[in-house]
Amino acid sequence: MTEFIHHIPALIIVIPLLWGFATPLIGRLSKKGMYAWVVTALAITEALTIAQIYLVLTQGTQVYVMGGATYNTTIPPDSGGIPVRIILTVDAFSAFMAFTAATVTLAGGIYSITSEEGTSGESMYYTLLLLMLSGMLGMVMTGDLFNFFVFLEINSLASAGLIAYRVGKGISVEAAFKYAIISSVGALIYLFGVGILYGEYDALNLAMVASRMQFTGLDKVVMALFTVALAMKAGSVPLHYWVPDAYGKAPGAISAILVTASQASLYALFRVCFSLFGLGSNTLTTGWFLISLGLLSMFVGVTMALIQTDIKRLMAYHAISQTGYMLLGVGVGLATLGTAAFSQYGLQAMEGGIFHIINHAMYKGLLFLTAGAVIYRLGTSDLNKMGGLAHNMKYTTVFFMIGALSIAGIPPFNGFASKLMIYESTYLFNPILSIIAIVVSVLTLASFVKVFHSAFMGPKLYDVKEVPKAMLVGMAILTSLIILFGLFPNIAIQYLVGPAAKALANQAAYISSVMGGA
Amino acid sequence: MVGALNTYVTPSGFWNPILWLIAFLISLLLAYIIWSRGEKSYKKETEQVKPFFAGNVIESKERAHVRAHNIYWGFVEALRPYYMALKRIHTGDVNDYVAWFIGVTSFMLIIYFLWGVKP
Amino acid sequence: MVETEKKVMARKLGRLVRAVWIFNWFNSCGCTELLPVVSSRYDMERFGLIIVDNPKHADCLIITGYQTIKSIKRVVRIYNQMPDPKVVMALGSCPITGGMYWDSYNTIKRLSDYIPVHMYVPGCPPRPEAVFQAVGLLVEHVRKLKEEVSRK
Amino acid sequence: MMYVLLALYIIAAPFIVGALGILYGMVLKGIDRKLTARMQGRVGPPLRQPFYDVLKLLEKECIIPENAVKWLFNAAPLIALAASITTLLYLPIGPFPPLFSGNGDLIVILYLLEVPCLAILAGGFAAGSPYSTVGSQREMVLMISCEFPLAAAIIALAWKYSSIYPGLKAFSLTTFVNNPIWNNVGVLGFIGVGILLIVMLALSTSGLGRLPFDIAEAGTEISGGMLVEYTGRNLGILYINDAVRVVVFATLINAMFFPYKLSPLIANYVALPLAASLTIDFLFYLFKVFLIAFVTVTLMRVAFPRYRVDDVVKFYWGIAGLATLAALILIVMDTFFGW
Amino acid sequence: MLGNLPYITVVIVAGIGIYAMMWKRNLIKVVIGVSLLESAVNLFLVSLGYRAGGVAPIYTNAPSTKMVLPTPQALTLTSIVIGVAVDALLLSFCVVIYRHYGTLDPRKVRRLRG
Repeated sequence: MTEFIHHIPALIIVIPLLWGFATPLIGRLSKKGMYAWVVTALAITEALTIAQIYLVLTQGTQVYVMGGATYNTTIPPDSGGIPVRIILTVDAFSAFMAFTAATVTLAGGIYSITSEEGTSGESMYYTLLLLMLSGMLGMVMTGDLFNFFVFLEINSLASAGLIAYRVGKGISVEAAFKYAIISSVGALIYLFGVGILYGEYDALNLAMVASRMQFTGLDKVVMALFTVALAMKAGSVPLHYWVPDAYGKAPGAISAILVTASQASLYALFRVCFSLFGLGSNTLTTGWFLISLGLLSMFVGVTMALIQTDIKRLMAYHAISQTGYMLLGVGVGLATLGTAAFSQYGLQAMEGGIFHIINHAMYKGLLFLTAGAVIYRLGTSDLNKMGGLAHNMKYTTVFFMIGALSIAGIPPFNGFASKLMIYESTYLFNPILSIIAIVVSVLTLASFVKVFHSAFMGPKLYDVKEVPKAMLVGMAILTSLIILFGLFPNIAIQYLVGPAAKALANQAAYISSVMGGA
Repeated sequence: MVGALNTYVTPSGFWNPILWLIAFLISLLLAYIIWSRGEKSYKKETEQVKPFFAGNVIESKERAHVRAHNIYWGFVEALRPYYMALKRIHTGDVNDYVAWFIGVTSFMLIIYFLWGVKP
Repeated sequence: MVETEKKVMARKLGRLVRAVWIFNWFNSCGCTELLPVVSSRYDMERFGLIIVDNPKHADCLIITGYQTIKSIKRVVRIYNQMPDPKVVMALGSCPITGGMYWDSYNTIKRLSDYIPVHMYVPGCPPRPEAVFQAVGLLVEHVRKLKEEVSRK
Repeated sequence: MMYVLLALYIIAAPFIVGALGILYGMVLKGIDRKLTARMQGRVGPPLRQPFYDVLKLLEKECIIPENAVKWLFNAAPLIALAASITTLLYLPIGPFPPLFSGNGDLIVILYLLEVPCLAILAGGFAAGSPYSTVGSQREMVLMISCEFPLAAAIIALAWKYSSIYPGLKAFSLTTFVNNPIWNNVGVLGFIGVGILLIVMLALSTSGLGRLPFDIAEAGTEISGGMLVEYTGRNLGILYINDAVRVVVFATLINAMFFPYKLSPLIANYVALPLAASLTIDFLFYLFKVFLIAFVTVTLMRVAFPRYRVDDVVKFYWGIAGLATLAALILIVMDTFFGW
Repeated sequence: MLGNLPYITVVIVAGIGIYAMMWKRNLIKVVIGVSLLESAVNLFLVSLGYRAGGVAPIYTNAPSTKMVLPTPQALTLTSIVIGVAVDALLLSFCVVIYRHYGTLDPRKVRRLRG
């Protein structure tokens, strides 16, 4: 049994990959069998990520060498101190991100069992879904720069295919086209940076390159290429134009999972800023880069969301503005890295930002699922054509209210816990930051009140039934996590978020976990 | 139970969700006590339940539902120039997407060249 | 009325009288004389009477002046929309007998054909004191009702 | 044993604070209507009038409109009143520290000020009538507009405290009460905090939805706005909630700007037993709350006509917003240059 | 000058690719721009591993002379495969867009905006 435990990082990536490609075969046998097949795959991945979090908390960073003599000989004896193979380094932060991705995909998978029932090409849908999950998990857990590029491309291609899955008179194909173009351009610019780093330091492993980094002129070019390409993939404002198109036109559960896909790129942006360049680079500049991205994303995202009339496009703009919160929180942590202020409020700001990642994944996933439920019943996603759904879609209304209240940061729910941490630590760095953050949280509340009014309130215009059971189960999973993190933020901080923030801030530990042998 | 009661401490504040929820439920109970002393009955199917529309009748349920297309007229009106600029920027044209990306990359190249690394 | 119903009505009206919220339907000459009722000289608020802007909050519907065929439809609808212990006060001679428009083709002559009117205040237009006397009669009626109930 | 005491304390606290909030709120409402009448040369209703109003409202029928979402329509007033009472738990009542002093700070209070408006707003939407929907939309615009100066004022004060007393928790109200802002601020800071005080007074008028900014229940334009469809006991609860919110806003401003006590002054003339000084402080607190309520509600109601919707946003995001940012800059300069 | 000739060609090809993506008014030309940028990056990766006078890094009965670095060639292989997949996907999107929109002009293919 102990042997199996060491292979968990690899299993987490491989299970969705293999299980995904086997789905069409099972689909040919029996529809029910395929559903069970997909849900077991997602459930196993979820269980493995939870086991991985437990392992990382107890035994520290997990390292797994692909094809090495034993699972953790990062530096083979004859290689003269260079980690040769692809190494998965899973520290607390990446285990945390893997858990977020697996949970939302599990909820999305269960949700899409009924929402995609009887539609064309259903088995391919699940293959792409599992492929997307393995891409995300690979991006989050790999310690190798080029390997990250490969998983990034897997994820982008799979999600582009999924966005265009319901052609919908060509509009979702246009959205998928724009998404695919801009994400492949970003990935190529990232690959260009990887090439420069390989040319300079003759190594591809992130820890190896970080230990050899001398911050030459070329490294500044690489910093620019990496940070901008990954900021674009994470959906921050000056480069956010693909987000409303892609999330707005993706089928039901896919936009919920796309949120975690862009959060995996956000993880990569933080990993690059903290572990690759760390204290050598002028953390004030990179910190202020993240903070200004955060402020722009927050304000522009929410003001654009106020005037939208399409329900999913409105929620997509909110995904951008909530990403702004994470960038703001972690940006303040980065800006104060290494100074005395870091221990006073920098680490808490990072904890707030990272806690916001999982909170956002939960309630944004829930909101996209409720929007999918409304579209599943009404067929239209235009807010002006909806009305009075609360009369007979009771559960969806309650789920939507919980999601809307937690995204607006109303006390008992989880949005408030992480926003409180962000407000009360970033204002020490600069008071303007948290003033804008509080104003943006009310504007978020305003736009969700708009959706709540036009979709659910008002007289009964349509006699629609409640959505089928599986969709409700998918939403219930996310709601229970929202309420759990809302009422017990201390437990989430102590076990999930605290170690993740410390692991991210501590570059030396990351390098020594790979370079320092076992 | 005690484990749940520890407050969630931030650098300059604190917050305890469980206590908040208990206090909220008890004040909800207080409000319900006052509320329950009131009159419950009302005439169900009469004219009484129709929405007040200054004495007129609303022809159909369709018209009774106020649409949301310009729900925040006041806010958008006050920030009129900002919103005009924002609408112009979001063109939806693939070329502009790539142009923005290249523009921001070159801008960041300059920024990093100037202050990228600690001297 | 059955014994308990009278006791309930006495309690409700007793409470209503000390805080009457008025929804006014001033739509003709009657209202010009009634402005001083609200203003500082006669000040109806000292008896707890305030003007409310929709029937669902109101207890007393004050109708002044003649009602045309079109407007009576709205008056009936507004009367029905008022929550229960409600009082209707018809001011001026037009709602009583049609007033000086007694022979016109489009005004309605007697208001009580359409909605139950509890108090008539004659006068064309009625003076503010007449309005206060009407409210006083209502208070008197409630006091008598209470005594009767408490004696039993 | 300690848990039983704690449980009792937690259960009793909302009732004590709720009773105080409701009773004193209604008395303040009565005084407010009396003073408004007197300022307009009228005699004005008796002081007990709000109690009569609520008793009458509890007697009337409680109509639930046909288009309404029944459960939300009835729940909204209850949640609004419950949230207002919970806010009082986190505010210092006169000499006593907040009953939940270690468990909630200024940001919690900031959001708890939003929850009643949000509940009534949801109730307004749930009623499904055109007037109530338009009223609720306007209330949301009001909430957006008055959030920016409110957040800026709170953050400016908290930033000031965090720079003077790094050890203390800058957002907790006990820090605000223990060391009043006025006597550890230089000249520039004094002007800045003065501006913040004026902005907070203007904000409490719009937070309570009183005349110059009552675009949400504009009587003449949309005949009762959000509260159109509410009748009987629902309206009674909303009436009480409105009364409690006056006390909440006045206590917040009192705690932030005037946390002074009367008993130390009297103590150096005549020896005061503890009970006497506490009652004197409590009465002084009640008087301060009345003063603030008078300025923010009665004066504004008598002096100003109603604003248009976009003027409200322009006022709060324009004038009041810039004023708070100027005050923030003044406070920052005051800390760094120490004038 | 001769030494970094490949790097100059990389910059030129990348420039042309970016130009095509930003100014060309036909979606297929934009896709060509993407593949141009992709081939520029591949050229850059390969030219990184060049050793003067080295032979192809094939270890089976290889001559004893110097070899060119093997890893960048492995990277380029994967990147080419990914490039093929990306281009196939983008071109199939163009086909569907043309069938539904009737045009390939980015200025017209933008129903999603604002």
